[in-house]
Amino acid sequence: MRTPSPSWPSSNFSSCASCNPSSSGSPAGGRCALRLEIRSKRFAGREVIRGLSLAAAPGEFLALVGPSGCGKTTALTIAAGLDRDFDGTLDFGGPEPVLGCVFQTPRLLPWRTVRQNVALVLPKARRSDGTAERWLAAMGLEAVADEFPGRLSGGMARRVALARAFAVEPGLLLMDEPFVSLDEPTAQRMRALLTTMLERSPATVLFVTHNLREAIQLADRILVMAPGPTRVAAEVPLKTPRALRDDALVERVRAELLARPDPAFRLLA
Amino acid sequence: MRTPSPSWPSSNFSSCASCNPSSSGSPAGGRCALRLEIRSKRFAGREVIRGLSLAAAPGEFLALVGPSGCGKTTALTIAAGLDRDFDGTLDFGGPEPVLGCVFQTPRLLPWRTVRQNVALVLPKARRSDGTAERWLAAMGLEAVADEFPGRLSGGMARRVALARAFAVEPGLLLMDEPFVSLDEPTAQRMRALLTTMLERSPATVLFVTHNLREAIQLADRILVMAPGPTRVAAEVPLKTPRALRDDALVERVRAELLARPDPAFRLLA
Amino acid sequence: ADRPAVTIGVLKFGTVSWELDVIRHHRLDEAAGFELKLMELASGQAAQIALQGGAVDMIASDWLWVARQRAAGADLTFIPHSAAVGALMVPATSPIASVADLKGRRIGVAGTPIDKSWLLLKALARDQYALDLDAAATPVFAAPPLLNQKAATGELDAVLNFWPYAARLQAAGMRTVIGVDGMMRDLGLSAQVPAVGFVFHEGWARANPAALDAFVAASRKAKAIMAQSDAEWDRLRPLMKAEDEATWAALRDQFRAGIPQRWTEEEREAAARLYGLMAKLGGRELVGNAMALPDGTFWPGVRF
Amino acid sequence: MRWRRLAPVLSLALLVGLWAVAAELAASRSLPGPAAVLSVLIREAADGALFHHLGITLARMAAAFVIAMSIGSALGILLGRSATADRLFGLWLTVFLNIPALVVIVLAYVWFGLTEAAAVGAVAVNKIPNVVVVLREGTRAIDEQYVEMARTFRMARSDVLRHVLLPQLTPYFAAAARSGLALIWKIVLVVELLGRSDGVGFQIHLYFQMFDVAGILAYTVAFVAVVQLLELCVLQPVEQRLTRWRPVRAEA
Amino acid sequence: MRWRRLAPVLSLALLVGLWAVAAELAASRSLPGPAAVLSVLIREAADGALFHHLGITLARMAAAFVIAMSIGSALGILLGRSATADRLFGLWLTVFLNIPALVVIVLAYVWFGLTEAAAVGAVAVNKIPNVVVVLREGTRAIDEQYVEMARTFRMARSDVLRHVLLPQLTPYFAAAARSGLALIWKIVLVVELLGRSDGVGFQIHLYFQMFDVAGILAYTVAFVAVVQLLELCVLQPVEQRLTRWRPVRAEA
Ligand SMILES: Nc1ncnc2c1ncn2[C@@H]1O[C@H](COP(=O)(O)OP(=O)(O)OP(=O)(O)O)[C@@H](O)[C@H]1O
Ligand SMILES: Nc1ncnc2c1ncn2[C@@H]1O[C@H](COP(=O)(O)OP(=O)(O)OP(=O)(O)O)[C@@H](O)[C@H]1O
Ligand SMILES: [Mg+2]
Ligand SMILES: [Mg+2]
Repeated sequence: MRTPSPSWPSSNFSSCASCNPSSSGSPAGGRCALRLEIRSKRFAGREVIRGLSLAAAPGEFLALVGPSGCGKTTALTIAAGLDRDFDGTLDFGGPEPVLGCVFQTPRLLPWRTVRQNVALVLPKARRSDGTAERWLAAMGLEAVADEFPGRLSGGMARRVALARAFAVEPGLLLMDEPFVSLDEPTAQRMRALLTTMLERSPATVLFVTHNLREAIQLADRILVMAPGPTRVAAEVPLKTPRALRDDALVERVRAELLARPDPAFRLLA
Repeated sequence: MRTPSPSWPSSNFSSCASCNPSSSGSPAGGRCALRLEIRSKRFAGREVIRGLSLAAAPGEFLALVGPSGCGKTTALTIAAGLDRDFDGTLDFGGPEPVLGCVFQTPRLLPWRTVRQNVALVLPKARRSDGTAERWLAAMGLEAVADEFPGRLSGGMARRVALARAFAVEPGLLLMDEPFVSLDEPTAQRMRALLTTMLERSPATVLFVTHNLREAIQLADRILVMAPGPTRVAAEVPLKTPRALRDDALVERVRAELLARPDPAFRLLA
Repeated sequence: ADRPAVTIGVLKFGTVSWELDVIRHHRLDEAAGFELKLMELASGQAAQIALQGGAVDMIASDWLWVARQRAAGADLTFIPHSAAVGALMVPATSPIASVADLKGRRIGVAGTPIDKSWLLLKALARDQYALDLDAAATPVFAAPPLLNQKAATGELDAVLNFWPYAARLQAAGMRTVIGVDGMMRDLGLSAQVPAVGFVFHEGWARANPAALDAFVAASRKAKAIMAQSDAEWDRLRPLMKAEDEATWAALRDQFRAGIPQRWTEEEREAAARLYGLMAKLGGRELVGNAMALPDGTFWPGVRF
Repeated sequence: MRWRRLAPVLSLALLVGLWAVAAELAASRSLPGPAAVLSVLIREAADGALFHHLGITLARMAAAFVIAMSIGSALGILLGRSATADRLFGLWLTVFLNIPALVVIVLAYVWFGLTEAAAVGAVAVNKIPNVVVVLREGTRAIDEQYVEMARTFRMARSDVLRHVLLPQLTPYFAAAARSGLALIWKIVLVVELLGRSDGVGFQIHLYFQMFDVAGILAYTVAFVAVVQLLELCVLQPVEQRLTRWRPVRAEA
Repeated sequence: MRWRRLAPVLSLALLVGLWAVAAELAASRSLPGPAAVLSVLIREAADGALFHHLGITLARMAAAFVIAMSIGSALGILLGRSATADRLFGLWLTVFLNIPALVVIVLAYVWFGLTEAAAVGAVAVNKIPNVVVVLREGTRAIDEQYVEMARTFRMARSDVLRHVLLPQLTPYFAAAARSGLALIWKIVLVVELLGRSDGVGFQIHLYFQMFDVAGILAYTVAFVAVVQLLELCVLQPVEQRLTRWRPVRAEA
């Protein structure tokens, strides 16, 4: 069963090249940075994903939203190449990109300091050139660089995980609800950081969130997932340049989406 | 150094007895269900809390909001009686209440099934009387009752943690960002469940959240925490009955709070 | 300086090491034209392993062991060292006067149920008193030092131990009910059969006949000194580890009594008969598949 | 699936094959081949000696094992959880861990007589410090977040032990049990050698006196077979059941 | 703080006191008191025998320990991570775990002569399966979420081993090292008994033949002192450093 791919009502936001920092053309055309086809994924017999098809252009930012337990994390795990036990294909239209990943939980090594947690995922040459420290400082964590993760608050650990994913300068960035358990100002700072980083070194992003406002603020395209076995139930391209998306716009788009007649959108709020 | 306890500008919401399901009087008067005074709390010499004073009337719902890493979880841990290594006092104005707790991470025992995770915190007599199953069903988890937690999605694990805390019928309920990583409709259902539960068996609630809308929707009083070393920087009583707080009201109060001149509120968005 | 070397694996403080010390002290090896080298080891098993592993030329062991090894294909052979044997000891005040009184008693036995002395004692009890000691008494098998300790505390009614340990018990005031030599006599084995000897590979003996002869000569000279000189035993004191004067004297006397006087065809035949008896009593567990004494168990080159 | 069932057979065949080759090459009485050992095994089994001695040794081991595991793990958990107890008795542990088996066995026999109880006790005393060390290490590594959860919900002490602590100690129990069985076996051999009149250790000693390695190996093989049976029918199924919750991992 | 420094002293005093009382009550040559043992210790130390034998035994132990720990942990981690390897060699492990020490020692001596290498090798072979069992158990219990993280970031194999796997195995290494030291000590005693002319095992056995328990205990005490020193100066500081990251836990 494949997503019926309806032709979406053309958005009322104007399209702009700067939304796609790599600007190698429109998301639809060009070489695909990520093409993931999951015909079926099962856990112990139970089907979790059926007919999921994801394609992201280089530098495209895809936001996945969908009900709890539908299979978003599973899809991300497959995209990361961690789980090969599925029926389908994964390719990057070229050599494997450098991967950055923010897992649903921070997954910091408890026995390594915060600094080491960031440095260890870097290539050997870059481990002590200040990259880790720079990213930690950007996250407001310079004071705890030598602490062990067990001594951090939930939000601090999450920011270390963000620093780790950003520090590798990923070509493909997988983020599973990266900004939860952060207070709103901090979360906003993190989003701004992400945007800046993407502008400087463009990456294809797969971004899972339950926060529709966040998705609208950041994504080039929002994929609404169906309840399990999941697939893409609806797709929303967002064409306004990210820089022009202010609170009012976000609220307006959100209201517009929630009002759509398609049943997929009823699962959003 | 103690919180200066300024007299707050009287709120423009009307007071209503039904906000306090136990209704043993106004929150300010009567026997205190929770009185926590933390003159100072240090970790390895670093002061994390200074002059924090919390008092909740029986059945009162306190929401704590504040910047990441300020000390909210630490305060909750102390309130739970887990950490006695602080300078200050904790009392319940009577015998110790039954405690329910939703930790910042789900903390399910990975080697026990979902059902057992809920049942094991119950008194022996109630472990197999269907309580666990009822709460799991309420969370939409009846299908995974016999799974191990490692096989759940992040949101599902969180709901199990909620079921566990609700199942004990707590007199004091501690919740540390309980509704993160849930999609909005599920989170709303969980909030409704919490409200219903509190109506049926009233409990004093200490509720940490980064979601100001959620705090406005649920709390009797919002405590705005200062950045570390933390204390209560500002307090907002909410007098509209919970049932009457619709989206529009929540947005209105939120805007009103964010517009306040007090610097504490600038940390909210 | 070009004297051939003979390396012997011995128990430090063991009875054999006394004799070897006499050889070295009086330079009897030099006189006989060989060089005696010692490898000190902590147990009899260590010595056996050393011989099998080629680390030593010669060790001290009993000929039953040699016979069985030969039966299994090893080319080991034996020359006598000592005929001293163990004894059945009881406390001075014990009512046990003869083997017949062992009925219902706890008997400590050094080693295992196929220990030679125990088999002889059982045979004797059966032949002369119609007593099945396995059933009628309670044998307790344990390590020799442990048994001596138990005898002292009275936990055992009688102890059948190897001679150096029996000598200690005697010195401590215990009484001999019967010695193993007495058992053999009572069973009709007249000649004195040396139980312990020097054991070596036939191949080594053939390759080093001069060294072997020289060693035998030196050994006999040493024994002669030990038989006559009390002063020599005074010198040996530190090696003997005797707790007191009485033990020292008992060890000396028993060692002297055990010096083999003859090693002729007669003794060898007696040994063969004893082996036959053992094979009957101990069965395959003791002697392996050879029911008769294998040829060559006793090195033919040495007799006196 | 087929591979799974085939592997152990292949493994056994390979081991026996290597043994046969080594024996052939050594061509020495000190390493008899599988055939020679098997024939001794059959002979000993036929006259009942094998079952008699093996049975007795296994009974002693079972008793010592149960005693050592229960006392050892109780002490190990205690020392692991209480820094005070550890500071007070850490030294004792080092002492008891390093008293030579010989000393314990001799003292046991001297004090308690040449009895079954002394033998089993001596074996247990030799093993207990080992269990303590392993479980103390495990207890120190326990994840506190679950203990905190249990304390928050005021779970009973016995429930905390059963549902929070013990499940985390499973691998340590498994390690202590497996290496413990082997250690107890090795010590029971010495115990039987020094003061018992039956059992495999006694029997092996007899063979050793005769330098009959085939006899020693026959008893070794019989014992190993029993342990492997235990491994397949008890240890592995139990362990698998207790660690069912672990995520299935792709072969690395 | 004061209590912390006092506890070990108190602990030692208590142990020696109990020993003295027990010896007094037993009033037997089979349990000499601390004073008697100390006088033997001083005598042996004065004539240099103590240091000679202890030094040799410690050198043998050190060699065997290093060999056993490195080979054993490599195999243990391999068997723990690869189900195939485990299926193929699990049986071998049971076999080698349960071969009586005696057999290995005799074969080593008979094959390789009564050499230092044979002695050390025999001890190592006795200990390796033990290390394998403990580390296999530990490796099976490894938390996969960190391994997944490392794989996602394409960390090098050596880095995964060093930063992800080994830190989780620390308690297993500690358990294997502590119980391993004790086991190696016990086996080295047998090895020295069966084929060396020096070392503590040799010496202890001589004393046993004389039933001189004071002599045996003197050497035991000397060895235990060395181990306790090692414990205090090496094992504990290293372990503390490696587990610094664990949350400090309030006394339960
Ligand atoms: N290792 C596993 N074994 C068995 N089932 C699993 C496993 N991992 C996930 N599942 C199941 O797969 C489904 C999808 O899980 P997944 O974690 O992908 O959900 P999700 O969309 O990320 O949800 P959430 O928003 O709650 O994180 C769930 O029903 C879950 O129970
Ligand atoms: N065990 C510990 N050891 C040392 N420092 C700690 C420990 N636990 C917490 N801290 C420190 O205490 C401060 C407060 O932590 P806490 O977890 O209470 O923050 P929080 O308000 O809950 O933050 P968040 O919203 O991110 O969860 C942080 O700076 C943290 O680094
Ligand atoms: Mg998820
Ligand atoms: Mg927190």
